[in-house]
Amino acid sequence: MILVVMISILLVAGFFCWLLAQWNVSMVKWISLSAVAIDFLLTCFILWQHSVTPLLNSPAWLVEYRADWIPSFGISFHLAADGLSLLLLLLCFFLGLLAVACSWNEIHQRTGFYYFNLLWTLAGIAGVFVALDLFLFYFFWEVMLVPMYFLIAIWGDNNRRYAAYKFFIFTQAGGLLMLLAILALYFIHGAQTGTYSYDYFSLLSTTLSPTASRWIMMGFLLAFVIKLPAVPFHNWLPDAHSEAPTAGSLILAGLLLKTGAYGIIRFVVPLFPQAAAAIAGWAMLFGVIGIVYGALMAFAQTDIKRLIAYTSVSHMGFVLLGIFSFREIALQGVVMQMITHGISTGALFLLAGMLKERLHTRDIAQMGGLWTSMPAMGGMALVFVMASLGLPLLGNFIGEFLVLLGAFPANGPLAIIATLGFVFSALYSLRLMQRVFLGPLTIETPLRDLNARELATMIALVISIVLLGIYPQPVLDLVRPTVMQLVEGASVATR
Amino acid sequence: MNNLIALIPAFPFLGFLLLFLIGRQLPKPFIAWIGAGTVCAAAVLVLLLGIQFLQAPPADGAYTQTLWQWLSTGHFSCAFRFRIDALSLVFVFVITFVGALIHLYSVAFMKEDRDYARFFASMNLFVFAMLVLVMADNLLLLYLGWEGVGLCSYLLIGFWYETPANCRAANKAFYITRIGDTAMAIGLFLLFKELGTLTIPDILNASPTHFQQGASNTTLIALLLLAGGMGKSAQLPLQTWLPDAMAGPSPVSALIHAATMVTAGVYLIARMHVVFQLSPLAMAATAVVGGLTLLVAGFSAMVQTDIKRILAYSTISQIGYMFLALGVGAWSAAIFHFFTHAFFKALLFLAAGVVIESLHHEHNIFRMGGLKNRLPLVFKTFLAGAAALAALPFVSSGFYSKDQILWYTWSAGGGSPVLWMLGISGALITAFYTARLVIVVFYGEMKTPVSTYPAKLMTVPLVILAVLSVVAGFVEWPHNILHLSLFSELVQKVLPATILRTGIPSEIVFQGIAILLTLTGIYSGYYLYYRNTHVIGQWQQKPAFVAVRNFFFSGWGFDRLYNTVFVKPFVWMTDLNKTDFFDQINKGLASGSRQLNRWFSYSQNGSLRWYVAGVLVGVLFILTLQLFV
Amino acid sequence: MDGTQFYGLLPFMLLAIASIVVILLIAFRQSHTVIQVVGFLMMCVVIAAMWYVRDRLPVVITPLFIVDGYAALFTGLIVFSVLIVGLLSYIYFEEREENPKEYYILLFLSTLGAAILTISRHFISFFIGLELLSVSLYALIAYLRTRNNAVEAGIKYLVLAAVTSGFLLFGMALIYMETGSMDFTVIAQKSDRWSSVPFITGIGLMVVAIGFKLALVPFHIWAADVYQGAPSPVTSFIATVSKIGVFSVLLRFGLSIQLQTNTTLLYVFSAIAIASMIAGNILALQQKNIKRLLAYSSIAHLGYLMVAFLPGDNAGVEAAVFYLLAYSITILAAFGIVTLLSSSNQDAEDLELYRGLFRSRPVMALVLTVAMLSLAGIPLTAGFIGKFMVLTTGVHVGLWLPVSVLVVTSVMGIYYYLRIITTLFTDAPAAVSTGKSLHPFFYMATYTTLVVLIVLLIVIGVFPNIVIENIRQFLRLG
Amino acid sequence: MPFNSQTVLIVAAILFALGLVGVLTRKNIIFILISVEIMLNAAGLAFVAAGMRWGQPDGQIMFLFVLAMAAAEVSVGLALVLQAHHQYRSLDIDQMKALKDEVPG
Amino acid sequence: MPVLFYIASVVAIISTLMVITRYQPIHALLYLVVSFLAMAMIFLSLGAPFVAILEIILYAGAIIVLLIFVVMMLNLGKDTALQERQWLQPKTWVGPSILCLVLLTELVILLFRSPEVPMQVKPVPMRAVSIALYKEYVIAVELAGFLLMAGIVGAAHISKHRKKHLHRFLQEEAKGPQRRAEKLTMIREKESTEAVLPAEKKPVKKT
Repeated sequence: MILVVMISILLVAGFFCWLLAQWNVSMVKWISLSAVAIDFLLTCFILWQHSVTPLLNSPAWLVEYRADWIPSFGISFHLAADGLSLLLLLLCFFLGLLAVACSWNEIHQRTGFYYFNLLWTLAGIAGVFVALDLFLFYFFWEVMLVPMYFLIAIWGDNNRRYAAYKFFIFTQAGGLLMLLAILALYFIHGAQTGTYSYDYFSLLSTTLSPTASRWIMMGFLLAFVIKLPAVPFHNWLPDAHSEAPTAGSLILAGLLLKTGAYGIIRFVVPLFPQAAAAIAGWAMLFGVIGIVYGALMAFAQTDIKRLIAYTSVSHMGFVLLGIFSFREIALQGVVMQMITHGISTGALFLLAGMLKERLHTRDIAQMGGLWTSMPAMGGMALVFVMASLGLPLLGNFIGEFLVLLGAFPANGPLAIIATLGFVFSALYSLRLMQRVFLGPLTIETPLRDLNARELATMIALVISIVLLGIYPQPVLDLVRPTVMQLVEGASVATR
Repeated sequence: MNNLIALIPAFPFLGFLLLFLIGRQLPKPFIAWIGAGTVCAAAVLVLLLGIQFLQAPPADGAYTQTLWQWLSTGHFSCAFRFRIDALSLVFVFVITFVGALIHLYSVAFMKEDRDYARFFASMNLFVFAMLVLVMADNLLLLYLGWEGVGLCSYLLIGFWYETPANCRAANKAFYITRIGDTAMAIGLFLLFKELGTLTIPDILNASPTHFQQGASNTTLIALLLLAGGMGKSAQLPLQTWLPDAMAGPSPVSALIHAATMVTAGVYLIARMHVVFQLSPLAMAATAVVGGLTLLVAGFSAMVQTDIKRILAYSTISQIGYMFLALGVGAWSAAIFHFFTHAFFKALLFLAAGVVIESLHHEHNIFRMGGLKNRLPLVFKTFLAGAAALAALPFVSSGFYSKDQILWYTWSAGGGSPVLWMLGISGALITAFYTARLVIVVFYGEMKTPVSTYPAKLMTVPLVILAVLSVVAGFVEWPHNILHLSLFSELVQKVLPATILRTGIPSEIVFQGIAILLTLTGIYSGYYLYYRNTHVIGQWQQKPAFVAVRNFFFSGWGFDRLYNTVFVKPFVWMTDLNKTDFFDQINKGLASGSRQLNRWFSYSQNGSLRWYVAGVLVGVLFILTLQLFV
Repeated sequence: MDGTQFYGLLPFMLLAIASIVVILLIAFRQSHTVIQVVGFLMMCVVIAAMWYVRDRLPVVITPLFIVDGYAALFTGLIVFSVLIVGLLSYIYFEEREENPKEYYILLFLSTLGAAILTISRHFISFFIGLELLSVSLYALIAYLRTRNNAVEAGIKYLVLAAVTSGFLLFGMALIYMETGSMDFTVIAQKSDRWSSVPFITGIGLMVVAIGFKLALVPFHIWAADVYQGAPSPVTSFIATVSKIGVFSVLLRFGLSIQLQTNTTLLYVFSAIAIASMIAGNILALQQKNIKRLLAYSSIAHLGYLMVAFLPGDNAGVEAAVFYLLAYSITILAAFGIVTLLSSSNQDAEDLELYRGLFRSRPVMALVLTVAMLSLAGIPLTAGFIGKFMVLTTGVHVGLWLPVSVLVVTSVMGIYYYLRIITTLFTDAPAAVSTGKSLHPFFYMATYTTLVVLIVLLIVIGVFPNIVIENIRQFLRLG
Repeated sequence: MPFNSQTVLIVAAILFALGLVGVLTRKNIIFILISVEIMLNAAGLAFVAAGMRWGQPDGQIMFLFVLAMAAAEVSVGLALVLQAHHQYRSLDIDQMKALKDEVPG
Repeated sequence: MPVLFYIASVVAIISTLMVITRYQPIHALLYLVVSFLAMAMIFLSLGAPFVAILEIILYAGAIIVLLIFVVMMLNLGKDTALQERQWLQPKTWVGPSILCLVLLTELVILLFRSPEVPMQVKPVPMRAVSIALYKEYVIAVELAGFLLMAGIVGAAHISKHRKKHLHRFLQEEAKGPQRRAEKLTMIREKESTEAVLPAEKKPVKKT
């Protein structure tokens, strides 16, 4: 029930924001902030509740809620959260808080509708992370698109419409293929057992012929790799990220991409272990291509948000590589990578947004030497640039290292090429740092350094990324049951 | 004491945190206190620890302290655990002690700088990272320190970031070391795949049973670790970053690019000696890399004109000696050379810093000269350092360490006459360029007036280091002269003793040759730059000489080579695909749809007759289908 | 005709009476408002009657009609749509030069035609219903005879409808020639029907007329022109009522003769469905006239609907009914906005007129946005559930090609729906300033209706179960 | 020379096709309407023939309805013709092309 | 009877061909009468006298008269014939005719795919037709009434026009040849103002 409450708080608050914006704009901000904050606290509460009892002994699914929705099709309103889901929920609400905070002064037009969209996007994402009915999952999967589309198309930059179309059409294409796959699975399962159901647990027991399994899995996988995104389906990302408002980029990079990874972990591998094992090599290859290609593209960019966007492509390559190595270590690394990438890239987008707010440009050729006027921002940027190039002590390193460590036994050559990503990530990261903050000062007008709100946001992010870097164990423990199940499933399949 | 070793890195880290968070608000004396004080505190701790270690060695040869479980997943487990054994102790001592001196020096040296806090924050972070590197109990933690020092090096090389060249140098340093780091990371993965652990004692224990002597995977791991070391220690072919790294402030060069960080590679190889020993090929490679590097860098050092670049090339060369020693199996000799080198090279850099500071930031040695009388203290200390660098017999620490290495390159298990030849010619070159440096800078006529004189806080560290440069070598004497081997006894608690080949000529012969060549080198420097300076001028008329000089001057053309082979194609390639050719596919789809739309729109031309024809075509389609299906 | 039959036909009689009542009202020179209100009430009475006779179903009136749950569903849908169309008509016609009164006669007559189609089980009733629908539509399309190219649209529609009716008749004649009966059930009993080539040819020729009415490719070319030329309420009528009626008779005919068991015909229908989905969506891509755009979109949507027709099973019928329901609500809402924005001398067709609507008229923009999202099949709207159900039926019987085309073309379709939505949100002073404030009550009523429609869309989208259960219940009746 | 059902259908088909040719080739709306009448008439013929084949009156009844429909159709059609003539001063169908897609550039 | 059928068929086909090839509308209509009469003969030969009579009365009578009336009212004469003559070049009619020929061929092939059934010419008595019409199909007859009503109401509405409007239009015409498109737009503008003014509404400013 608590999960339902969480999602509905966001939805209802979103509505209120829209309606109340006519009267009082600042109240809207507070409403949305408190709605996300309540959700954040609720998630913390659940986690705290379960940390009282040792996690390893408790059942995998910590919270569950189930109700009939469309019984005529066997569709139920089934929400449940295990460690992975809770973790991602935590990330979702954490970044949600930051998104609300960073929009505080950025958005002046249609504020109510803006926060409506923001909250509904968050609700959709939260729903994706906890939905255990495939239809419901698809439902949330699509629900988060529309508000996100609005966020880009209304409050975005100059080329926002193109970006918004592209984003929507790409993800929708994947989504519909997934819907087809879901339906196929539903009917195969129904024909086998006689009960037609979209429930995750019932569908888990479906036995599929190799061919059917391959096709159905491809439907799922395609939707997820588009969202992830893996090369060559990544083209929506640079456009969407660079044109979206700051909070939009933050949510896109920090959360939306994670839904793709989450989908692979939650659905593709458990539902189709054999088929997943069969294409593991290819998937890892695409992961590695993504790592290298994204890094090369990032290096070439001159638009700061585009650059950061391509780093996401590179980082998400690790996710693909890790998942399909089917090793516990690698999967733990994937989870770490998801969380830390959300934080670090989100932070970079926040910084890019702040730069844009001050300089009114995203072109790094017009920046330079900003450290002199904004040392605090420079320091923060340094932390996250270092995080994105995988410096130990910061969270991202743990993720990438574990992924590679786990992937190495699975496929040595690919893991080695992926490790070369370290070099490339250094190339683009330092280039970013140098072009923006170092070098001679090019901008004469005095620039304001971070204000208290911005500083608080950034410090929260720094603390979390460092904490994840030096003490990631709670995260690892939390997702261990999920990961173990996955690994066992995969090992049974490959045997 | 066991529970206090974590305090050693904790102090500098605390300093870093304070300075990073609130440094900009603090007055400069406060910053100085925090920055230098924390490192000094660490040094004191280390001294206490060292004394205890020597007096009552711990049972298992090491102090360990576990802070918390870092990572534990599957069968991979890693903790924040520090471990100090004899090898670490040497490094920790050098880092904290030399580090403390350099911090003190910096308090005065950086006084005028705007970013005082940032400087000390980075320096403290560096000390912390370096300590983590050498105190790490497992390779992951070591890697953390390893990357951490890389970061600090980057930050400090580019400390004066307004100058684009400095930033480029910083980036270059980071990129090139990152290549090595990546190789090392791959090595770690391979090691974990083989042994299932990254904890150093476990690796050392398990390796001999798990790996076979000379097996390919062992060699691979060792070579990858070597590559890591090569990057960080600026060995061939990854040496090009270090000369450029001199863009940073002199204390930085002294601490990071001479005394400590660049020797991390030596530490890593020494730490992983078991793995290396199992692979003769890797050992040979290490030796060859070291030998070649020391020559290549030495030749470059001979013709440089920038005082810091000379020292930088000499650093590369000296680390080459250490690698050479490691490669032939002279473990303790390598560490011993590190030990002495840290003092005299730090001294040289600090003194050079004073010289530069005094001469309006003049770097070119040929615009210096005659400083002997103007800066006597600096001259004396510099001379002490230079003597050690040139390995002046008996009165310098450098002599003892280098002599040992030269002897072992011939006589140790992995040694060979060829390697010895490399080493001995390096000794000649070293002596020559050291002499050239001292003579050109301190003798002759004065070309630039001295503007400022060093503060007390700067000279005191110089003096201490000068003393150490002389006396540090006395802890270890050649066997045939005085049987004193305090240092190698200490280090050999961890590292294996050097095994000598049989049937080696007497050591005295080698010592003689070495001394002779050193003196020859010094004399030729003296001859060419003091006695007969016109000889050089005559040579400079000859194109061949100029060409060779320019070749050496440019560091054997490595920069240009890398630029044409790697950098330019890379930039060209990425720039070519800046718009992402995958996007063309999507654009093609979109414009294809638009074109289709255009074609279809032609059918909607408003003519009723055409519409009826459309219906007719539909009917024909249906009927034809029935005809043929 | 006995009592049961009387009750069965009661709603249809009431529909017929409605048009006569309007004639009488005109004869007594009553005002537009009175006619409108009375017409509205009559339609409500029809729905009430349908509900009232629900328990007596199914009723068979040999040989022409059968009033069963299926017919009740479709008739209900038709009358519901007409209710909304009538409401839209008031504000549209009140301000125009034409005398709007005859309009209602024609409207109710064509509604009667569509309703007759839903209960037809015989070629004669099929034909009469279809022609009643068409002939009234000719006049309705050209109703504003002096402007908006109404005559052109009327002539185009008339000629094409007549030509295709010719094909229909010829096809029917062939079938009759082969089977000796025009009754669907009797035809179905001819066991050798599939071996008779003229029989299949006859169905093929009938498809021409049905395809024409449903605007399926390749009989679709008229759609955009007529949608554009006709008055907006009439356009919405064509888009909903006429299609519901024709589709219902197609479905009934198909189901009763088990059309789907014949491979050739299945090929024909699949090809038509696929071509419609592709052509409709492609044609709409860059269209700047919103009425034309909706015409193309309706071509595509009928293509989707054909996917539900292809399996020929119960699930398909359910899906089709649901889809038509969602589609009608959506289209009516969309045309409602077009009508509201139309000035007295120009229909609001140009997409440019909609720029910045979100600023100037947020409620309208919202309604249109939700309608577009529903057409695009985005969750939270009924359109999504409809598309989902259609996909479900398609996947269930393994119609992979049509289903994949459906998916691919829906993705394509998103582009132009989003284009409209984006236009609404673009910052620009809204060019539409009609300043109509003559009939606040009817405006408010229309507004309210549109909002209710949208709420309905969302409610059905989120809780489709109620609707689905009801559909099933009705289908179980007969 | 006996005749069978197919013969009649073929005559109907020929007339039908002729009507279609008329619709397709003529420019004048009146001619188009006439051609449509021919087509409907042809279809009616087919119905009557079919009814005759089975000896049923249904075919003829259908013909009646076709007739009714044709009458209604022609009346509305001619009204449109009148209106068109007033507006366009011509009955040229090719002048009625205002409703069409503007092909995007 | 077959002979009658064949003769009537040939006459019907030829006269229909003439209908669609005439330039003068009135000629075409006269041929149409012939065609309908021939059709009536076919019905007779098939044994459907009732329908044959209806064909003559309604088709050849009423509908043709309606058409002729319109042709006369609109004074369609030489101009129309000229227009048709210029239009009906081979290039305009060959294509559609070939298409129709293909259609016809396909239809014929398909029709011949079923076994031949001889036509049993046994007249259905008029009485049977009437009984069926007013018993089984009585509702359809009623609906046919509605159908005709729709036709009448529609035709009545559409063919109405305002005198004033026509008058203005003719004035425009008198001003000399103008491009049709321009004229149309002007007319429309007029109409809109006219449409508003009589209803005593203030003129809406054009947007």
